Amino acid sequence: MTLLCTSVDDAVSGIADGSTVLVGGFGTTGMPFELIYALIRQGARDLTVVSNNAGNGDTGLAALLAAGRVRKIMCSFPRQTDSWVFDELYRGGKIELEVVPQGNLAERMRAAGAGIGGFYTRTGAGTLLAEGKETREIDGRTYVLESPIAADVALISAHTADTLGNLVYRKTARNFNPVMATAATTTVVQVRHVVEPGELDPEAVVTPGIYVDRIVRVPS
Amino acid sequence: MTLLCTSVDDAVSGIADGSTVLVGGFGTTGMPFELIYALIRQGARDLTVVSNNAGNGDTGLAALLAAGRVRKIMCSFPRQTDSWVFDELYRGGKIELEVVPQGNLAERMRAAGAGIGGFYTRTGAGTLLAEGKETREIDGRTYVLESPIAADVALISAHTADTLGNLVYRKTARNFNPVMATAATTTVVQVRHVVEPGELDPEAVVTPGIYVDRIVRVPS
Amino acid sequence: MSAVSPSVVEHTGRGPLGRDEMAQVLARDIPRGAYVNLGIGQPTTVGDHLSPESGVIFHTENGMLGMGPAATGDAIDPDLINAGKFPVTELPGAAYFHHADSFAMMRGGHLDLCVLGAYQVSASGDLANWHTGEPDAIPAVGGAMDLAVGAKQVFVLMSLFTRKGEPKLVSACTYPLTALRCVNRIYTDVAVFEITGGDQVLVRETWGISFDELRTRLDVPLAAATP
Amino acid sequence: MSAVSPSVVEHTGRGPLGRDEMAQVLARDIPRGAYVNLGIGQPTTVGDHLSPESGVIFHTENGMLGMGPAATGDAIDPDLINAGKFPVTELPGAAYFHHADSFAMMRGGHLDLCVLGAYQVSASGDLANWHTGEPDAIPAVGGAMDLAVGAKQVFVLMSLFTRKGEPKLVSACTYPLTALRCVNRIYTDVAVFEITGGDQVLVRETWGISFDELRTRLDVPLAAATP
Repeated sequence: MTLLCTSVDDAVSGIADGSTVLVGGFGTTGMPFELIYALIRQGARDLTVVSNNAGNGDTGLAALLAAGRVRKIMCSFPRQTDSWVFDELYRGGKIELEVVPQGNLAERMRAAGAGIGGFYTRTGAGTLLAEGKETREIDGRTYVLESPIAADVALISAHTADTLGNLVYRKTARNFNPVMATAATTTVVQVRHVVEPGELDPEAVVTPGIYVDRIVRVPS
Repeated sequence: MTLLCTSVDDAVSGIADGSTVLVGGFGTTGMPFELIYALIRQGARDLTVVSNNAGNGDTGLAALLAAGRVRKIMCSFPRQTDSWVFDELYRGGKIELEVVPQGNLAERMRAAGAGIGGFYTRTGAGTLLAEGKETREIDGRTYVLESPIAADVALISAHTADTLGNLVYRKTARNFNPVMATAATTTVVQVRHVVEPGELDPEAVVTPGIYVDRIVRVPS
Repeated sequence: MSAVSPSVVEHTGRGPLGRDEMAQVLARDIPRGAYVNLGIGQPTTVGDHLSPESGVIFHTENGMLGMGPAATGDAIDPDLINAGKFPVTELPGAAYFHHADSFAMMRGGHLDLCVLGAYQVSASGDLANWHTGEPDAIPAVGGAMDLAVGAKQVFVLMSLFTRKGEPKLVSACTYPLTALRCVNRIYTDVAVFEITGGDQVLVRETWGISFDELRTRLDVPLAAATP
Repeated sequence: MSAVSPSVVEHTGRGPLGRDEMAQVLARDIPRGAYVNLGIGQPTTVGDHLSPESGVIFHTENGMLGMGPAATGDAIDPDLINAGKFPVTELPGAAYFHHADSFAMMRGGHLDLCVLGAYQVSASGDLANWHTGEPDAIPAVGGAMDLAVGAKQVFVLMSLFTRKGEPKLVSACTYPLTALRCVNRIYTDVAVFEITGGDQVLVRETWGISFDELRTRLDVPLAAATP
């Protein structure tokens, strides 16, 4: 059952210290800013965060890093022109980094959501990022065994939800949000609009409500 | 590049004897009947067919089986009240059957389309359908290694295509069609309507045109 | 700790439940708002005993959440069927998806509950429901193995005895298995069982048979459930 | 067999190509109607040299096919960006999808071509473009490894020599690898190369340098390509 929350603070309640938290978005597009600020207020620490980037500027995920709440980050592209918060923490040895090829990041979360125990991919074979990982020759090519990334919580953003939790997104703000919704025990979504069941086109729903635990509307 | 064909016979041209052919549909819903009849006229034989069922009544896939063109069928649910064509061929030793759990059928085709060399699933562990397959304990549970199902051709149906090959489906006629579109070297689609690029909602496209090689409109 | 003692509710004054009553008893135990998949055949009838007010949302593995009741008359749409290939309807808030997404949902542990028929269930929860094992049988598994391993809870709906009087709740299945240790509860015409993973199968309720008589007819260690 | 002999087109009368000219030379070789992913940085500029009439359809790994040119002014939409996180536009016939679907498309071999920058490429087509290997560098791979193994063809766009004059087409990469044996062609400021998987790298065209001089400056066996 999907719960419609009246505040972002309600929406992030109960997130425990030490949780693994998926944070949607690609750069700042599709990032659930208001949920991240609520998580900062909520106070959970020692978090492992999975997100494509390691924060931009001083906002959103960067603010969570700056608040000292993140022990480890798993991402594909930490280094950016505006990733100074992460850069300083990393160079100071204050945050652990696991660089994951972007496709593996997405597929490993999909695996967690889909009950796949592990999968073989060519991505990374023969590179530093496959060091120590099991490999297998399949049809003459080398594949690397990758494991699911399951999380305690996903914080994502969408464009519109119905009250059953069905979600649609807008343009490239979709990005990691739908796959993250499938991979977490508790999925929390900030949306710009909430409508009644029947108002979304059933053919166009991207995330069915079964994946959504809490919704909160934020001003757009 | 997607080719708009003027006849179903053009659409199935060049399918070679011995091909592996994915056939969309769940029962008769979403089944590409006209493409199957064109394939019968085209004459390719010794086919391996992958489809959820093994034909219903005397139409569609059942007609292809009755024409003696299919050497082997991979499906999840061959036995139905109206599967008499298959039943007789099978009992007469005239067709090979590989029963695949429905989720493995879908996931193995997805793997082929997604570049996954193999994956571990709990489905089938400890059963006849996993006999002889590699298994692995992951977090205390037994998983079975399953391999991709890649095909030469997919024959599928959709509701509407634009001329770039973007597809939308209708209700549960969607079923296996989108995943089959990703798993074949050549994907052939019969549609009820063809529209210009820009007429489909980009947020609601289910199969992007990159997966579609040939489109043909059939009367609805 | 609860002070409630284990006990079996025995409805001995009446005969075994009819097929419709069995479905009704099971439906009563489906939590409000649950996401549920009903297997083909008798399990499908459980839906007839759940009102819209239950908030239960039905999944059908051929690609839909928010499936409504069977379609009749003009509402029949050949593009809208359930897993048993019968015409159904769409409720407000429905969503369609393709087969790979549908089975990812099932296998990823997102469905709260599935209801399946069975040839046999073992005391440890092994399920046999896809293949008689007879040499001339044509095997057909459909989505049963995926549901059995994937749903958070698996409820079986079946008669407790075959027409020949052989029990279908057994110490070990003799039919080919669907999945190991997956069944949580068994709803039958004469009793409701809980499988706990321990040595004993728990009995919650009986109809037309006493708990003691049930014990004599099954080769499985039974105990009373805590209500 | 074709009767055309191997030969190198030498544009010795002029200097090396500028960055824009390099992109133009590469763009000329993209087949009509191809599905193409342009890597971030210089590869993105290749799009400026392809007209809508080319039928080329651009993929961006953050979830879109049918990406149009950069957005400016009122057309800028924060929800519509490319892989380099710059605002872009949508063309008629576009489609959006999520990251797992986008990378399934890339890794499953559906893109006809990707264009990537590089630190080094080896004679056998090994690519190094994600990590300098310096101890204080923060590694960031993005989608480079997925594109390199997944696209049907990989074109590299880079200057042939570093600022210090060291060749970037090498017998074996010294930088950390992105993927093994994945590059098909290299478009540089002074020459275009084809990697065939054989012992020799083929040269198609040179600018401001002769084929003979190129041979002396690279520690890689070169041969003339068949035009």
